[in-house]
Amino acid sequence: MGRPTLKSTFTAFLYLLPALLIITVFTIYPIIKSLLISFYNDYDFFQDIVYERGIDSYIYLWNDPNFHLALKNTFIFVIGVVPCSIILSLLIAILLNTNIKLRALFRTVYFIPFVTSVVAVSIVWRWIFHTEYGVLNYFLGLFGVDPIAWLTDPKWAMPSLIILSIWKGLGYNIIIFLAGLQNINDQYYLAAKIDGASAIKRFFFITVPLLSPTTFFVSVVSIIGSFKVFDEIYALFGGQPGPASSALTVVYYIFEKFYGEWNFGVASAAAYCLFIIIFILTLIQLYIGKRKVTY
Amino acid sequence: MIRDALSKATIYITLSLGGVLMLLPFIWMLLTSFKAGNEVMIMPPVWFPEKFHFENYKEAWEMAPFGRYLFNSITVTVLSTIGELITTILAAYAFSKMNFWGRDVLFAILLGTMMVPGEVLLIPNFVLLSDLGWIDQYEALIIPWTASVFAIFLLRQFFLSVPKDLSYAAKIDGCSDFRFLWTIMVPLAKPALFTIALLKAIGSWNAFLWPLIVTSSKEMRTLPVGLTAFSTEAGTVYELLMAASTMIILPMIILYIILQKYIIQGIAKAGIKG
Amino acid sequence: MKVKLNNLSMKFQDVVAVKELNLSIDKGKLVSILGPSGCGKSTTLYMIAGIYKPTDGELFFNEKLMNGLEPEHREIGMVFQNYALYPHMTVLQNIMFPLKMQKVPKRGALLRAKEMADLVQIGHLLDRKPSQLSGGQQQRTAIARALVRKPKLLLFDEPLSNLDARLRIEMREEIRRIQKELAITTIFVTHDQEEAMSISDEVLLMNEGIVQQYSPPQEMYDQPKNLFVASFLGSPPINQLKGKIFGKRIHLMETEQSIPIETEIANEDCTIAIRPEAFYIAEGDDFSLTAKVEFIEQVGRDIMAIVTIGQATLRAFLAREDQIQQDETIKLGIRKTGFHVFSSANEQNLPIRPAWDGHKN
Amino acid sequence: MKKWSSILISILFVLLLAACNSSSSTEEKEEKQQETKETTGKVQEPVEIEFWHAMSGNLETALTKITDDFNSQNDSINVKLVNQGGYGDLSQKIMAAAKANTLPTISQAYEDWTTEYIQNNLVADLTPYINDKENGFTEEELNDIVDVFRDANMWDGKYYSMPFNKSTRILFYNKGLLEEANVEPPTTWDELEAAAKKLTGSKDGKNIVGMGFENGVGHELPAWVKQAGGEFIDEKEGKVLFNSPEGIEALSFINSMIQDGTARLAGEDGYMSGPFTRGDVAMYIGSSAGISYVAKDAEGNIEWSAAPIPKGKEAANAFMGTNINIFQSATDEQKTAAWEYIKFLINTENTTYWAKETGYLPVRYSALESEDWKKYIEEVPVYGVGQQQLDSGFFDPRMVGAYGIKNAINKEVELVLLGQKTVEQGLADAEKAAQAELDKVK
Repeated sequence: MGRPTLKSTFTAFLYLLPALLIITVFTIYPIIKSLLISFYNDYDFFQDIVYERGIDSYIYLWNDPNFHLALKNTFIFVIGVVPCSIILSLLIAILLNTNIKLRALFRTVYFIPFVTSVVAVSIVWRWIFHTEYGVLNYFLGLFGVDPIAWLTDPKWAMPSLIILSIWKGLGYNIIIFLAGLQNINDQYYLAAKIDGASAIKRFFFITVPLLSPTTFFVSVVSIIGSFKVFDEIYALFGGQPGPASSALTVVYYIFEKFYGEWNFGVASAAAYCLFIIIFILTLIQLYIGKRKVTY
Repeated sequence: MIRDALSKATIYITLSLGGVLMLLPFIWMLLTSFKAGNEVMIMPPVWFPEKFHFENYKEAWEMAPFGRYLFNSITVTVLSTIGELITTILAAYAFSKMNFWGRDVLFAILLGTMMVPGEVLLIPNFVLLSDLGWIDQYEALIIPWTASVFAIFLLRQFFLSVPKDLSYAAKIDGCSDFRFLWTIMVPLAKPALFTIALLKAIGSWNAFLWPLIVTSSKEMRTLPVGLTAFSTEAGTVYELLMAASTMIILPMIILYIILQKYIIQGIAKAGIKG
Repeated sequence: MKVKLNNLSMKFQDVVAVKELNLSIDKGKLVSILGPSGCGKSTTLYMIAGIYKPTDGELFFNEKLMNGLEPEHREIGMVFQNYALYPHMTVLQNIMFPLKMQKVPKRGALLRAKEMADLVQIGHLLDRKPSQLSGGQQQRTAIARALVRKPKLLLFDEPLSNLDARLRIEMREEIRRIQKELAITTIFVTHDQEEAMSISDEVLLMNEGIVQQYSPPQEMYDQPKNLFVASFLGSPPINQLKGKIFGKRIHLMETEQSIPIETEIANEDCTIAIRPEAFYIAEGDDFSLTAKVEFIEQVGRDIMAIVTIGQATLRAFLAREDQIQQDETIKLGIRKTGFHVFSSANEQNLPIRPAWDGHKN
Repeated sequence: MKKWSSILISILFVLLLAACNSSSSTEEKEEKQQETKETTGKVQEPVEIEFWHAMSGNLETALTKITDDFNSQNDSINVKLVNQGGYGDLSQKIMAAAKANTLPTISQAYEDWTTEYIQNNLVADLTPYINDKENGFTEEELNDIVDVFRDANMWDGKYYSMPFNKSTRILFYNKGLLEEANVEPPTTWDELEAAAKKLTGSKDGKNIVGMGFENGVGHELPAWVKQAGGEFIDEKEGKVLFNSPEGIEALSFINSMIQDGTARLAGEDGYMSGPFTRGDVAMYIGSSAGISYVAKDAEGNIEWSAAPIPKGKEAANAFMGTNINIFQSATDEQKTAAWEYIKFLINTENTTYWAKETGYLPVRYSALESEDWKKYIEEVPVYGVGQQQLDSGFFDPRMVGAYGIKNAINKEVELVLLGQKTVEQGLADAEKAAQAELDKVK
C-alpha cells in the first residue's frame, strides 16, 4: 500500500467523494446544525432568522411533564423488549442449532416479520388487538380471560407495543445468535461431554460464556434500536401515541414537537437528549462488555 | 434412544408453535384479505372465507392510487439501492485498500456518526431539503439515502479480508486500481454486496417516517405512507386494508425467500464482527 | 534481463526494512533471497516488482532505471505466497487475465494461455475454479499466470511455504525446470535454506534489512562472511564456542583446551564455529579436542553425538563404524573446511587458518 | 494528516454550501412550466393555479366536478387540484412549502391555521378583492354568506379566507334500536342520559352501548361548556375560562356516562361510524361531514337517522370545517384568478351542489332557501339537521397557539375519561396546560 502521498490522498478522495458528499451533507452537517438549533430560543422558520439563542429548549424539556413521560415510557419499552427478546431468540437459536430437519424453513419463518413493513403489520396487529373483534381476545376468551382493551387501556398499550416489537425483531436476533453458535467449535462440547457435563451445564459453562460477544452485540443493537421506536407506535395507535400518551416515546415526542408544533428548538434539544442517553448507554455497555465478555 | 426421540419431538413442537405464532398475523392478514365484508367484524372469528373474494384486491387497488405508490416505492428502492452500492463500493475500497492522509481520522468520524440516532438529523435535513426545493420530489426520497456508513463499514471489512497479494497480482498483471475494483473486488464481494443491497432494499421499501415527512402530494407517496393514509380513509374496512397490506409486504417476503441465503449470511457476518 | 540494485532502501514510518542494498543479477540466473522472517527479503522483492516504491536508491533492469515505473510496465511476472488466484475466475480466466488487461486479442490469448497451462501441466484443469484445485495445482496456475505475458523477470514470494513437504520438493524442482527451460531471470524469496541452496544459482542472505552475503550456495556454506551466515545455514546448526586468541592458539573459554592456529591477530575475543559434520574421531597425532559423549542419536546412516567439552555442548556427525559409546571420552579431530573463527566484536570472519593438517582434509 | 483532512472537509463544505444556496432547480422548473403553457396557450396570459385540499372519496369527486366546470368556463384560468391527504398532512405540507417557497395559490385551512399564516404574513388579505367594484361582492352577496361562517373568516376587520366546507356535530341514532327500546331521539342532556342507559345492554349475544363519542371528544369541550352555560376562553384577554362549575358539569356529564358504561369512545375503531354502522352503538355525536360515510357503511346493516344535538342549559353548536385562503406568494394574476375561482366555488348553485354531494352545509342563505336544497332535505332529512343548529352556532377558538391548547386540553380530557384523573383534577390540569400554551405565544 505504501505511504500516504499527496497523489494517493487525492486519488482516495476521488473515490470517497460521492459517499463523503452525501454523508457530509445529510449526516454530519445535520448533526452539527441540530445542536445549533437546539440552542435557538426564538426562531423564524420561514425566514430562517434566529432572534435569540440560549438554553430555553433544554429548560423547557427539564420542566415538561410530557418529556418526562416520554423518557419513562421509552425506558419501560426498552426494559420490556430487550431482555425478553434476547432470551427468546437465544432459546430459539439454540433449538435451531440442534441437528434437526427443516431448520432452514424455521429460520425463514422466524425472520419474515423482520423484512415486512412495520406499517403493514401494525395494521394487522391493530386488528388482532381489537377489544371486541380481535383474535387475541378471542383466544384468551377460550381460556376464560375477560376481553382486554389492548390498545385503548393505558395499562395495556405499552404491553401491546412490546409484544409487537418483540415479534418483529426476534428473527434478526435469532440469525445473529445462530451465527454466533455456529462459531463455537464442536470440540468444546465434545470435551465437556467427555468431562461429564450435562446438557444444561454445557449450556451454562460453554455456550453462554463463548457466546458472550454475540450476546453483547445483540444487546447493544437491540437497546439502541428500541430507544428509537416510532413507526410501530404511529401505525399501531393510528397516529396517536397510545391512549393517554401511554405509548409516548422520546422519538414520538420529537416527532410531535417537530412536525405537529413546529417547535424546532425543543425537538432538536430532545433529539440531542436521546443521543446523549444512547451515547452514555453505549459507553456503559462497552465498559461492561470489556469486563464481562469472556474472550 | 427414546429420550433422544422425545427431546427431538419437544424441539420440533416448540419450534413449530413459535413458527405458527410468527406467521399467524400474516395468515390472518392473507385470509382476511379474501373475506366478504360481513365475515370480517364478527365474533367468533371466521377463519376461512366462504368464498375467496379476489375482487377485494381490485377494490383496494382502485380506492387509492396504489399503482402510483408502487411505482414510487420501486423507483425509490431501486435508485437508492444502486446509488448506495456505488458510493459504498468506492468508499470502502478507498478505506480498505488505499493509504492516504487522514484516513483513520476520517473513518473514525464516520463510525462516530453511526451512534447518532437518525431523529437528530430529521429537522436540519428537512430544513435543508426545503431550501433545496426537494420537498415532495424524488430527490428527497432518494439522494440522502444513497450513502450509508454502515454499508461502507460492512464492505470495508469484507475488502480487508481480501488478501493484499491479490491486488499486487492484478497490478503486475497490468490492471489499474479502478479496474481491479470492478473486475476483481466487486465480483469477489458479491455476497457482501447482495447483503448490503437487500438490507437497503428492505429498509427503503419499508421506510416510513422519512417519506411521511418529505412527501406532500399523493403522487409522491411510497407504499407505507400511502397505506397509512388509506387506513384512515378505509377506516375499519379490514378486508380491503388487509388486501392492501398484503400487496405491500408480499414483494419483500418473496425477495427475501429467494435471496435469504445472502441476507442471513450477511447479517450473521456483520453481527459477528460487530 | 539483468537486474541491478543500487543502494536500494525502504523505510516504513521509522522502521528501516531494507538498508542500502546493492545487488546485481545476471541474465537467466535464479537468485534466492534468503533470511529469517522480517529480514526485508519480501520488501526487496516488492520493490523490484514495483509494488513498493523504494525510499532511496536505484533499481535498474538492463541499465534502465525502473524506480518510477508502475508494476504493469516492468515486464515482470510474480507468484505469491498464497498464489493470489482470482477466486471467482476459472483457471483459464486466471491465466488469461494479464493478457486481457493488455488487450491481447482473444484467440491469441487463448492459445497462449493454453500453452502456458501445458507448460505447467494443468492443461486438463482449465475450467476449474481455484477452490477446486490442490495446493500444487494452484501453484502451477499461479506460475502459468505469471509467465503468460512472457515476462523478462520472474518473481517468487515464498511460493512453496503453503505446500506439504513432499509437494514442496516436487514443486521446487518444477520451478527449476521451467526456469531453465525458459532461461528467465528469476528471483525467489524463501526463508527455507534448503530450498534456497538446492534451487539457486546465487543466494542473497539478508538479516534485519542488511545484506549478509551474496554468493553461490556452496560458497556461502563453506565460506560464511560472518557468524550470522554461518549460523543461519546448516542443519543442525553450526556449533559455537567462545574463545580467546592468545599467541598462536585459541583458548576455549569454558575448557582447559586450546586450538593451534596461524594468525597475525593476538589477544582478541572470538567465537569458534564448527560444523557438526566437520568432526571426526581423531587418530594418532591428529590435533584433537577431548570430549565426553553425553548422548547418541541415530540419524539414518550416521550417528549424531551430543558431546561436552568442558561446559560447552556440541553436536557432531560421526560415522557408525566409529562405534562410540555413551559416557565414553573421545578425541575429536576437526576438518579444516568446517572450521571458522569470528570476531566477537563485529562477528566478521577472521583471517585465521588452522595450524594442523587433519589427515582427513 | 489531520490538517489535510480538515482542509478537504472544509472544501467540501464550501462546495456544498454553494450548491445549497443556488436553489435554481425549482426556478428552472417554473420557467419550464411557463414555457410549455405559452406554447399551448389559447387566450392571452393564461394562468394556472394550484389548489391544495384534503378532500378524498366523494368529496374529491364533487370538488373535481365543480373545478372542471370552472376550468371549462374560463379559458384563461386553469385550476389544478392537489390532494394532500388528511388535514394533518395538508397543514404540515403547507408549513413545509412555506419554508421551501413552493406554496400553492390557494388552500383549505382551518381558522387557527390562518391565524398563524397571518402572523407569518403568508396569506393575502381578501378584503380588497371583496370590495372590488367589478369583480367583488355586492353588499347583498357578502351578507348572503351565513353569518357564523363569514365571521369566522374575519380577523381585525379583514377577510383572509372564504368559507368552503362547513359542518357541525349532530346526533346520529339507530332507528331500529331506538324503536325497539321505545326511545325518542333525545333533545336534552337528561333525555340523552336516560336514553343511553335504556339502550345499553346485550342483544343476540352482542353488547350494545347506548351512546358514543368520537376519540377527540376533548376537542368538543368548547361546545359542551357553552351548553352548560359557561364560557370557554376569552380570546382577547388570553385567558382560559373553562375550569368553572359549568365546565365541571359538562365534563362530568360525559364522564359519568363513560364510567357507567352507557357510553363509549370510538377507541381503536378510529371513528364512531364503524361501531355505529355495525350496530354496536345506538347513538353517537359526530360530524355532519361523516353522513356520507355512515350512509355507505350502514347500507344493509342498520336503519338510521340524525337529530340536532341535545340541549343543555343552552343550545350551543360549534361549526367546523375549513375555509379557503390565497397565499401571498402567488402572483397578482394568480390571486385574481384564485378569487374568481373562490367566487365560483361558493356561489349559490355550487355550494348547493357541494352540500348535496358531501353532507357539508351550504354556506349561503340563498342556497339554504333554494327550492333545490329544500327539496333535497325533504328527501334526505339527515342533511337538514345541521342547519337547524345555525342559530346557536359559534366557531372554535382560533388564536395563535390554538393547536397546542386544544391538544393540551384533549390530553387531559382523555385522562379523565380513561379514569386516570378526576374531572376536577383533569380540568384544573387542562387549564394550567392551556394557559401555559397561551402564555407561551403571547
